[in-house]
Amino acid sequence: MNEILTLARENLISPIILSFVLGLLAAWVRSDLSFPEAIARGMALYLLFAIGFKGGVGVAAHGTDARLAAALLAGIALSLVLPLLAFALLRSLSQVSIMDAAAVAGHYGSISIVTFLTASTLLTERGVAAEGYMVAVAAAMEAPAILSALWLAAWRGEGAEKPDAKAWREVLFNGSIVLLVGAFVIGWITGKDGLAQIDSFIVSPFKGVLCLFLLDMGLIAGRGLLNSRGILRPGLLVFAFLMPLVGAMLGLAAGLALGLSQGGVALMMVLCASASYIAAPAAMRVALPQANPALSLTLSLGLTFPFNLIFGIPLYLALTELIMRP
Amino acid sequence: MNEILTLARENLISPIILSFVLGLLAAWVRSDLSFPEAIARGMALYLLFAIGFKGGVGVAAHGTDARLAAALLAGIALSLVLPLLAFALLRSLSQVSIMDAAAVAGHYGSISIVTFLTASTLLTERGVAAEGYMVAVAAAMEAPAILSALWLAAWRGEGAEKPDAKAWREVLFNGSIVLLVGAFVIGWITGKDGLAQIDSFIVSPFKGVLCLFLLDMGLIAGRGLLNSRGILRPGLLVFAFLMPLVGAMLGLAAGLALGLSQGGVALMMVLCASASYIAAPAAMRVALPQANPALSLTLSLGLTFPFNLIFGIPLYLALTELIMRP
Amino acid sequence: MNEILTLARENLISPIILSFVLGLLAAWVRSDLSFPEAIARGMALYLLFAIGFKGGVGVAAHGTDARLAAALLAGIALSLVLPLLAFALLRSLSQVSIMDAAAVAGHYGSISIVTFLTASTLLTERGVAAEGYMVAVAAAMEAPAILSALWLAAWRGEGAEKPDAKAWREVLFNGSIVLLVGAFVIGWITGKDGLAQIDSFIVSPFKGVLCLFLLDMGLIAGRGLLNSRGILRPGLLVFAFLMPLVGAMLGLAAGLALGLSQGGVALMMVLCASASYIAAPAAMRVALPQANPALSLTLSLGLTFPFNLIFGIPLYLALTELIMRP
Amino acid sequence: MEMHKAKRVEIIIEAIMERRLTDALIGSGVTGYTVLPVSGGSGRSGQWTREGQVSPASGMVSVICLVRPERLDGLLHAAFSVVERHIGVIDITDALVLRAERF
Amino acid sequence: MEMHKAKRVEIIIEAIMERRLTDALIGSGVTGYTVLPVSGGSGRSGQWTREGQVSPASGMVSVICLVRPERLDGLLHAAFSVVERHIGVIDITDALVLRAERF
Amino acid sequence: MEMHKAKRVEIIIEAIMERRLTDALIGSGVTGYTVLPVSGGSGRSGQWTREGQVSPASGMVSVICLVRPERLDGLLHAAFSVVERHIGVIDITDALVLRAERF
Ligand SMILES: Nc1ncnc2c1ncn2[C@@H]1O[C@H](COP(=O)(O)O)[C@@H](O)[C@H]1O
Ligand SMILES: Nc1ncnc2c1ncn2[C@@H]1O[C@H](COP(=O)(O)O)[C@@H](O)[C@H]1O
Ligand SMILES: Nc1ncnc2c1ncn2[C@@H]1O[C@H](COP(=O)(O)O)[C@@H](O)[C@H]1O
Ligand code: NA
Ligand code: NA
Ligand code: NA
Repeated sequence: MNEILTLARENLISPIILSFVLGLLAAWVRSDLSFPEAIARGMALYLLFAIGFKGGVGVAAHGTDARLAAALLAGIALSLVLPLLAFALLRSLSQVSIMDAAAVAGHYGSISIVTFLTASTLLTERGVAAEGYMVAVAAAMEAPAILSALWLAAWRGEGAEKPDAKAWREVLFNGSIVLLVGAFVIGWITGKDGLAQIDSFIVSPFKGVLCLFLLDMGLIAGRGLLNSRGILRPGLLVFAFLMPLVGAMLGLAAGLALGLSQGGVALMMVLCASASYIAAPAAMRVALPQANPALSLTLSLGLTFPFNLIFGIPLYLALTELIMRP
Repeated sequence: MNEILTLARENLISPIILSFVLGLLAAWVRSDLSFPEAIARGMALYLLFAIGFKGGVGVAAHGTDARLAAALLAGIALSLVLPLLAFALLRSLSQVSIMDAAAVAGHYGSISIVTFLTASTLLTERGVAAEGYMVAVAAAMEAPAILSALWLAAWRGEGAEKPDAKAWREVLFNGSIVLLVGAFVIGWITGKDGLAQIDSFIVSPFKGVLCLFLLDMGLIAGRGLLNSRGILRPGLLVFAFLMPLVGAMLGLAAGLALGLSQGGVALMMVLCASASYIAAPAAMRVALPQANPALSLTLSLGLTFPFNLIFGIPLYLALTELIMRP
Repeated sequence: MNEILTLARENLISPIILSFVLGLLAAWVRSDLSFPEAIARGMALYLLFAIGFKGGVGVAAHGTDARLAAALLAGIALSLVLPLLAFALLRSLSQVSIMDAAAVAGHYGSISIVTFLTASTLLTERGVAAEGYMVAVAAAMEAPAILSALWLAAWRGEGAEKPDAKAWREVLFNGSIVLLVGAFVIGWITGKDGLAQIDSFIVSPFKGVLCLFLLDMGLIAGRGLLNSRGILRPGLLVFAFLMPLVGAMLGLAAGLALGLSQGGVALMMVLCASASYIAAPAAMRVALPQANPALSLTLSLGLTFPFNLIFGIPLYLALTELIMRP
Repeated sequence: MEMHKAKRVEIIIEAIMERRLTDALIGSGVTGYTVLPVSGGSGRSGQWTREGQVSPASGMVSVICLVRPERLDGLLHAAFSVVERHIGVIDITDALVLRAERF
Repeated sequence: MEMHKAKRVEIIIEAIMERRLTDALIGSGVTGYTVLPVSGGSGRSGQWTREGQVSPASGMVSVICLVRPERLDGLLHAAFSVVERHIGVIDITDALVLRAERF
Repeated sequence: MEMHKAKRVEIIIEAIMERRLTDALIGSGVTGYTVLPVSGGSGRSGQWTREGQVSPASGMVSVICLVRPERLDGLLHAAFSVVERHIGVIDITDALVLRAERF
């Protein structure tokens, strides 16, 4: 417990987390501070490329093994299963419609790449290593949850738009998945030599860019929260803080079962605990247009994202520490 | 005098100043060279974050004292008083309307953060240290001048729009103030450790980004000047070059009275000498819509800004050298 | 031959080229991966500034000689002559209209600065030095080809819009020329000291930015190609791959005649082999609006650009190696 | 397809006044509006472009508002109260809309 | 100058549906359209702005389509099939165009 | 509210011709115009988008011009002289404007 508090405090005084908090505060005092959309998207492209590339270099350095495949499969399975849990939990905690619950479920089965890379950064800061291929696991977990969400909506009798070939391509070759996987493969192919060529672009400035990006995310999350105060019932609040914990426990179990390193387990927890607010929302809008997008976004970006960033990550890390470094 | 010329020459051949001159020249030959608005705003966000953060780290490193509070108060007082001087000077030198004079006065009481960070950079280049909290002083001087300008407009009988709560919030929680102060606080909290984490983002590339940013400012200033040639009467020209000198003298007095270091005094001069063209113009547009924005901008961005960059900064620096290093 | 293959293979596994290939693939699977226009333009501005500056520093370091002037003149002459060759070749290989052939010719006489800076980067990676002033030669070769294209259109009886003063200024003070030359001059003036101040901005992250930029170019080239499949006749394909070789041979001859270093000769080949898709297209649109822009762009960006990047550069480099390092 | 009469109001106003305008529109009972970015323009107060600009002080936005004809007057009063002392233009065209329930 | 009657159709639709809409428009025989970026707006589903956003999920675009009057119905059916289940508005105004050969 | 008849002219033209067009408009006595960015489109010369582009060669802008009816002809002649040889479309709608003194 003490450990957890120490970690949480250390986490809180990292420039990365403080930048996020600054964004929240700026939104709260209704400052007009804002990032141009192009800059926000540009930073996201940079971060995806960098984290993918570094993951690939990691795999090139330490070789790969059967665990990679197992971890990918586990990720896909978790991404498929988590929405069912989320759906059940949400329906039991609140009165939201089936359509809305299905859409929210899709968000929570998918992953938040920003939470993932914040966690990776904080791990590195603490000198905790993780498998490079966790990036590939992250990519693999983006899409399957969308399937489950559609299935949930269809199963419960509400006519979700049946995804056509175009919709499938959109989900599978989604920009962030392609960039993450592509950079991962490039990193894998070019290995340490490739990294040496571009590390002063993708390694050194990474944390700084992450600060600015999280500042922007803080602004977005804070403003979203302010605008959507009205829809927040207690049941929803409970869901937004409980679901990541449920996800994290599943991730912990999976990580331990897979025999991942401490860092790998922590990242698996983060992936399961986090909810998408980039790829999944778009897929949900296309397929479940009747669902209220403000609900999913408020829960995933407004509540679960800050929760994970500020409390979740140190908590998950402390748990792996307790369990795996006895 | 010799000293001043040497400094001015050295200043002129810095890549930073030459980039600004390149922007002016490109505008002058009517090149279509231009930066996307999103990139310009993105660079500004980066520069504000970096300078704020470094200022905070400076305070964390050297501790703080009563001087910080005194310097802040002095800054606020100067920002309140400078518009009165500017108003009187402008009205005596030219025929501009009261409304226009009040708006211009607001610009000159407020500060140009770009001039400030160019000066900081040139100081560092010369190995002249300055108090980290000068960044906070800069932030504190952004808004008070706006008050004075409104008071001037009201006092002289012209109905300036009375600022409502919304207007106040806009001015006080203005994006650039929030970012500057926020980054300052983060730098203060995280100190040297925080800096170590992100210095390859906010320290190493800083000067290069400043080059590109000043190139853009050169384009904007040059084009503004070309478009507004028509409104430039001799009295206005005199004002644009005299007012920064007047401000600098006040800043010198204040800096010496406060017992700041040589760098601190030079920065105080720069703050008083410079005129806003980011925050103040917006506030003036909202509150004094009848004032001609081209006039304020041509004076502050087209004339005073280049003047300070090319002649002012080396001059102020040389003066502090003469006075403080006998 | 073996040498060439080795070089080509090494080239192919550079992160830079792989990023470009990733872009092509992403376009091919119709991923929605895309860069905001502002970010693409921002990266281009950065790359132009950096390559220009470094070129100037190179000249400052090694001094200059009569060869600089000779190389500039040779570049201008080549840029004037290449369109005539391109025009003749294209008309003999395909049925395109005179107007279209003239426009394409303008593209191939002008240069692709991205190909140039990729080649420079790959040269540096291999430790092959080149004259810093090749950047100035690149800038000098941008515009003359446009003249030839207009002359071709007029000569063959089709009324090209006669360029007025405005059109001339647009071509000569074109943003990318002004930035390249301006940064070159700044680099020359400030020399090694200037570079030391900003090298962690313009040197270290350069290759990484180039990766992202080429990823974007891959997306654009790939999508352009997919959209324009319809217009690609065999004769056009032959032209797109033959013309760069013809240009490269002329460049080789010129480079050897000028007595350039191995790197310089290789860059001269690259300049002649590459076709513009930034500056020339705009000039051609203004002056030859009847020409089909999709044709020029598909050839230059969709075919010749990838050809040069993937096969051309290693080939040209290997040739200089064979000839100049016996 | 069933179509309904509506007015299309286009308000080109200084970007710094956007929030005040949209608040006034909502206050006047408007159910929706759309904001388009503006990249440049020219008028009595001169020519401008947003290229390379960092200050929010210059620049305009275009706010498009589709309303039932009977709501036009309220909307115009609300809009005019904000635009009045500021630069900007307002134009109204007759339009038809689908999905009348939205207006 | 000779002018020809036409309809100006403005479709404000979720950005993620842009491709589907334009495909449908082309399918309906439309010869051209123009897409304008939208920076923010408000409607029954709330207020939004693109500032600082990275997700393509939120945000709209405005698609402008000039057509000969006789083509209007086909266009509207095509557009409506896409917009139907999604948020968005469609308005039609009478316009004149130069260069009728283009429509 | 007093309203005045006006024409709303929308000129969608290649971005590289923007300057020439606005110079021609001003030359024809127009008192103001507004330029909207365009993010993509489609026409006889194919489909395009500005995403990821660096070259100014592709891409259009939309220039909106509100004029008194009696000025329309001059404006159209000026605009047409620029657009004539280039791709682009021009449409005109009847509009009402507030603040007639501005046009
Ligand atoms: N006649 C007009 N047509 C279209 N836009 C206009 C017109 N007049 C003014 N504007 C726009 O409104 C802004 C301010 O106009 P003004 O108050 O006349 O300077 C201009 O910069 C244009 O963006
Ligand atoms: N009356 C309206 N006039 C203009 N745009 C509207 C209107 N109603 C809705 N919109 C636009 O359509 C989007 C979705 O509307 P809604 O479906 O009502 O939430 C809004 O965010 C606006 O951009
Ligand atoms: N019917 C139309 N409606 C709206 N915009 C059009 C139309 N036709 C052409 N455009 C625009 O004008 C550009 C050039 O058209 P075109 O000359 O037909 O290739 C297109 O890319 C569109 O942006
Ligand atoms: Na998850
Ligand atoms: Na000042
Ligand atoms: Na060439």
